[in-house]
Amino acid sequence: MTKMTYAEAARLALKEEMERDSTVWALGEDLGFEGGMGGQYKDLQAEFGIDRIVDTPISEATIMGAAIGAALAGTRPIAELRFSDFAMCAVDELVNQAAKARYMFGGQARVPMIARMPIGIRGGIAAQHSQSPEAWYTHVPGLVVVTPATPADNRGLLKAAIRCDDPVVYMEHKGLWGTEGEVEENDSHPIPLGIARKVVTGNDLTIVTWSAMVDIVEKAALSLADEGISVEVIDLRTLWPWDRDSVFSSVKKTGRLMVVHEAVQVGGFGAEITSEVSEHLFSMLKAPVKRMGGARIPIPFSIPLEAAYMISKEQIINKSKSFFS
Amino acid sequence: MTKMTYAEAARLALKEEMERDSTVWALGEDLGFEGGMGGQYKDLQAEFGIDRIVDTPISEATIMGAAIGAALAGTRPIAELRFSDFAMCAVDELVNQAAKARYMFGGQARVPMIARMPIGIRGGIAAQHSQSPEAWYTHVPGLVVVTPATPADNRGLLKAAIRCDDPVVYMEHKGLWGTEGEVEENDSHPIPLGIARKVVTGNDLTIVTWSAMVDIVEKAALSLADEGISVEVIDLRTLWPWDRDSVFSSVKKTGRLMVVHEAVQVGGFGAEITSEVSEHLFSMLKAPVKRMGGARIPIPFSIPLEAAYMISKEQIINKSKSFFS
Amino acid sequence: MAQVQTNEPARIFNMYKKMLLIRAFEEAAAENFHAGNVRGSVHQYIGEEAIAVGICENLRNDDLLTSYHRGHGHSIAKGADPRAMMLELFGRVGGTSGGKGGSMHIADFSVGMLGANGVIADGCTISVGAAQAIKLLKQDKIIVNFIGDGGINRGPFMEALNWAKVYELPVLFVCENNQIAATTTTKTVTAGDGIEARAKSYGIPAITIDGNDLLLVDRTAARIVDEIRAGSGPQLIQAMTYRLKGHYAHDEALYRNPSEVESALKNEPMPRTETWLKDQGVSIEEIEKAKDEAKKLMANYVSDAHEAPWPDISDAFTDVQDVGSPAEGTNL
Amino acid sequence: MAQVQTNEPARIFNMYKKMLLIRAFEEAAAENFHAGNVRGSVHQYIGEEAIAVGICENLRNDDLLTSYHRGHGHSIAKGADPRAMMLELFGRVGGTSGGKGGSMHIADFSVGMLGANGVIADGCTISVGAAQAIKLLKQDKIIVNFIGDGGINRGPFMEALNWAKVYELPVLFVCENNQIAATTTTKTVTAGDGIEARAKSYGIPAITIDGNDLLLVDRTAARIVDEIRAGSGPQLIQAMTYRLKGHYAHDEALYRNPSEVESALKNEPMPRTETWLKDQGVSIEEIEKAKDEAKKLMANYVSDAHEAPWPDISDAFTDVQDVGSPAEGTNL
Ligand SMILES: Cc1ncc(C[n+]2csc(CCOP(=O)(O)OP(=O)(O)O)c2C)c(N)n1
Ligand SMILES: Cc1ncc(C[n+]2csc(CCOP(=O)(O)OP(=O)(O)O)c2C)c(N)n1
Ligand SMILES: [Mg+2]
Ligand SMILES: [Mg+2]
Repeated sequence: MTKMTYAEAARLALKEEMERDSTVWALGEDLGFEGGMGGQYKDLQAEFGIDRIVDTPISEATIMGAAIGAALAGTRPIAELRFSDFAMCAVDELVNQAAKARYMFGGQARVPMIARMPIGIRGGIAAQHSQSPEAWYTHVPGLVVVTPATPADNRGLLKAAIRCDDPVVYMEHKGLWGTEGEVEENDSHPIPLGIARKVVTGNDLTIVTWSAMVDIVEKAALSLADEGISVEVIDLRTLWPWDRDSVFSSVKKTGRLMVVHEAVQVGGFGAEITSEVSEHLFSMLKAPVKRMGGARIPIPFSIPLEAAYMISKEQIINKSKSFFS
Repeated sequence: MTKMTYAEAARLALKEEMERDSTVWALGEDLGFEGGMGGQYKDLQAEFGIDRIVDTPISEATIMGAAIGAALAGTRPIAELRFSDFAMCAVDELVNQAAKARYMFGGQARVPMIARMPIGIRGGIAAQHSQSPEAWYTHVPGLVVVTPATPADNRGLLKAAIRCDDPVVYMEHKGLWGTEGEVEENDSHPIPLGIARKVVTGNDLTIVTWSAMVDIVEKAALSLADEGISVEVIDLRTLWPWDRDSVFSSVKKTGRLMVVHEAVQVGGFGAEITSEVSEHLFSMLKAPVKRMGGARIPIPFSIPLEAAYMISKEQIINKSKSFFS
Repeated sequence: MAQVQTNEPARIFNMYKKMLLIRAFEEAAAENFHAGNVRGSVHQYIGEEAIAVGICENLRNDDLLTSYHRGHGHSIAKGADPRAMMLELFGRVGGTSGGKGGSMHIADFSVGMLGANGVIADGCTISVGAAQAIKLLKQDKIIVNFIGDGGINRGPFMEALNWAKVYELPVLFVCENNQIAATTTTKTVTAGDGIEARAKSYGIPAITIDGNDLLLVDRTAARIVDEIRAGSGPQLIQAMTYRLKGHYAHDEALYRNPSEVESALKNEPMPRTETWLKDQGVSIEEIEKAKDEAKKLMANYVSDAHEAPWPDISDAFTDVQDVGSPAEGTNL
Repeated sequence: MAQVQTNEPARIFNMYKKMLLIRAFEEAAAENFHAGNVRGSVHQYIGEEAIAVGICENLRNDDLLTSYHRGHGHSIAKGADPRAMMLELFGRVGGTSGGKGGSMHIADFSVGMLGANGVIADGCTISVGAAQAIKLLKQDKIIVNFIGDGGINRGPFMEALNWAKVYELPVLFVCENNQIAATTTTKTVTAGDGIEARAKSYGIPAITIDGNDLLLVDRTAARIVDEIRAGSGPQLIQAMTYRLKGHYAHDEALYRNPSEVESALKNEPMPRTETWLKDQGVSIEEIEKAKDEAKKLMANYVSDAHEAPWPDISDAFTDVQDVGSPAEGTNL
């Protein structure tokens, strides 16, 4: 085990996969010198050359479109979009081309690519740099959606995403780049897509969450344990496919479900989970399902306003307690 | 009352609003001669001139972006995108600019525009021309989302959308252009945004739906009535804001809820409604909430495959009956 | 006219036969659209055949090609099987994409035809990426991207021009300028001197030619494809042509002056190629026989298509993605 | 240098004072960024001040302007109140947008400044639409769109060029070519002869000038703004300049050769303008006094910003939209 940051773990995964498979490459703005927003490409250009870590013009539609073409033509590109907000400049390419090529060409084509687009709030970068649109991509047939929460997961899931033969929307969280965690350096296995991680085991309430909220929910669960409420915390890790079995078996045990995500609550992916659980585990529910997501407002700039959008440990604790009062 | 088609009703609404307010105008491809995909702009260019019904280059990003600029500068543009699929070429402009300008400029700006983007399947136009991504826009703070189901609604809601001071994603259904209905020609009032329409009154089951599914659900409800199941059908009309009061009071009465939509079920807006009802009306539910939406596949071309995606009256009847068995 | 090589008439005659095949395909497609056998949209390539055939004559099977909504001609010219294409238009088993794509998504990866496209200009960005893969894999293939004159105003195309030149990619852009985009005369919505000037502003060599002159297209492509394969970087050909039919099969094109169409008919590539062949000694009988054969072949394909089975409903749920259950939420 | 009018030195001196204000603002912004008082990103306009000031000198209050991420200079030059801007950067009540937008979304609609923008080139399409509104409303305003040299490779900008010319709109595009985009030397990712050639390929008159020469920018803008207001249609100015600081305040720009920065310092607009003013008889004392004043003013604004109240949490839920409850799902 080694300690490394979320960004370093991603960098390690990419490096390993690039060494393993010469068709793996990445393209995006400022990957060379800058090494990516979080350093997740740091020094890789020096190692693999400018044809495999490609600095591009500011042309998001083409970053995405070129990745699709390159995938169709036999390589495994990683399209780096820097912010999921900017990836919206290339939504057409992602949704109308990458997601559909395999299907609409009747299986002739495969699109083994990654659309890498960090999500989330990172302190004052405001409305156009802080969004978490993961729910959109769960709604698009053909796309896999991954939202790693820890350094170890960012290594293992990125490796799985690179090896996946279908397009993967890979959403790191900007606020996590610098967080540290244990990573098993010698185990270079990918983490299978679609398998959740049980963060905390508990009996009274299941909280399903992902990305940067995992850590906050975990802390809330530990506090709640002190107060005698035993919370099971599930980090979904991938939103499509989502680990229905793990969630369902946890809710069967606890009888209570809350989903917590940073994204706007209305139309968020939390609704899919609470909706499915409500439909299929109705008779086992001891209390109504609950969601905690962001208000339906653009992310504001000013500190207190941004804080008003975010979900705190205390709010999670309070809402969790409300299940039992 | 006059009979007119869904497209004619929309055309009438636009004509009336353009006569009433000289700052209302429309821009898009082929609006002049073609008069829009469904004839919804027919002959309006002859009447209002090429500066108010503007034929544009094939530049979706600029159709949307220009509408935003024109709205900021004191006019009320309607950006016609032809297909919600193509509107994805302009998602950045819609989401990062139109939806956020008012907020991120602290109320200095208003963006009174319409992003008009028909949805849905219309027989063999396949993966890139048949999508129904309305759920996406409900998830975006700042946007209003409208999905008219009838000619009368397409008149009244379009008028409301044109008069709305915030950006409206206006999603007609391509399959409805030619459907006829009664329209009160002399009543030129807009239909307020956010108010659902009760299509059928019933006591046993509430079905919430919108757009082209309304008609099919209505027919299913009539058949079910013959079999002694009394279904209340609610056409949501606008998805944001959605008429929570109407839905909640109906479910309080019936104790049962199903949401039906053509869009892909996973991550669809149905989840928001069933999720909210499950959370807030838990103790009043006589049965678990259910959803019916599309499979998570791109829309296939071939007749039997496309049919396999679509929701039929019979399927609605069967699933409705399953509430009572 | 360039110096005629010994085998030239035979070669051109073969190309002409491909043009006949395309025309027969398009006529059959439209006919079956009107008869209700083919659904969706059918964009006919009638009048533009010399471009696809002249370009693709100079490509290898492993060279790549991307197209736009008007993609039947490019597919046939690149070597796709028109029978499988007809089955695709009918939505049947045996279609190039098993009936899942239809006309607007026609593709045959076995001959490097990476797909028509329902979204204008999206093939352009895909092409530059495919070209990057070609370079990365150290292949000596090239890719041809066809685009309409209306499509040149979409941003992604312009980004792709810049991109192709920045990385000196082996891409040949072919702009088929039929002077119209749906119902809009493109010069009314296209500023400046058009695509040739635009390409040059990115440092991309560009040339405008008569796209209805098969021999000229062939000759131009021969030179440019060679140059690109030899590492010239991207180039662009603007091929002037005319869309003889409506935008799609259900468009009667009433917005056009009939006299314009009439004069275009005089300039269309089929008779022009015929005249050349006759001048080279190909007999009228041979030509008529070729025409008949194309039509008969197509009639056979159409009847095959009628008889081919419909896909099984379960096919709707395959080829989506390896992980996750696409049937979640299905109404089956 | 053009013939100097009687009041010319006074006018230029006023412009110079605006440049000083911008520089002082940017220095204060960066300082307070490093001190933790300003969050997010701060893109300094240092070294490029002559462009914004020279262009905006020739605009009316009701003319419009759109900017990009490096938007402080454009805002101040257009007449926005730097005090309110500083409050905005601090996220306080009284900020231009009440603290909701911050640096990247700085805007002052009261002076026609329609916003900086966090998404590159999105201001371009917004500008052409605003120009269409101007025409529809039969106003005699114009709009200026500023864009960076990196931004010219985004499709929407190129679409906007075409669009502006098709409708002959009153837009002045100003490309501020500081030769770099974040850490990337733009000539390495920009094919061809750059923006001037591209604009011309759309039939848009374009000119390249030294953007650090205040008088030249002013003179060029005076002519072109007049022409556009008189109906010339869109035009483009490429103003060559140099970004003296990092991409944003937290970038030390270690990817640059120090000697390049050193030589750029010799060419930067402040001393050049000073030299001219001195040549015209403006005293060193007057110049030093102006510098001091700008700094003092800014120090006052900063202390005002420190003292200004934070917005109330309830402000997070206003200005969203008229219908629907934004607080649905709130955690308040
Ligand atoms: C992004 C996008 N916008 C609009 C359309 C609708 N559309 C289909 S074909 C067409 C005209 C295309 O003209 P051109 O590129 O000249 O090709 P042609 O049809 O003349 O061959 C339009 C506007 C589309 N398919 N994709
Ligand atoms: C669409 C989009 N892509 C990427 C970015 C990230 N980004 C911000 S500034 C910048 C460089 C811009 O360079 P240039 O246009 O030359 O302006 P400058 O910073 O030099 O003033 C980049 C890539 C962005 N803001 N928007
Ligand atoms: Mg055309
Ligand atoms: Mg720059």
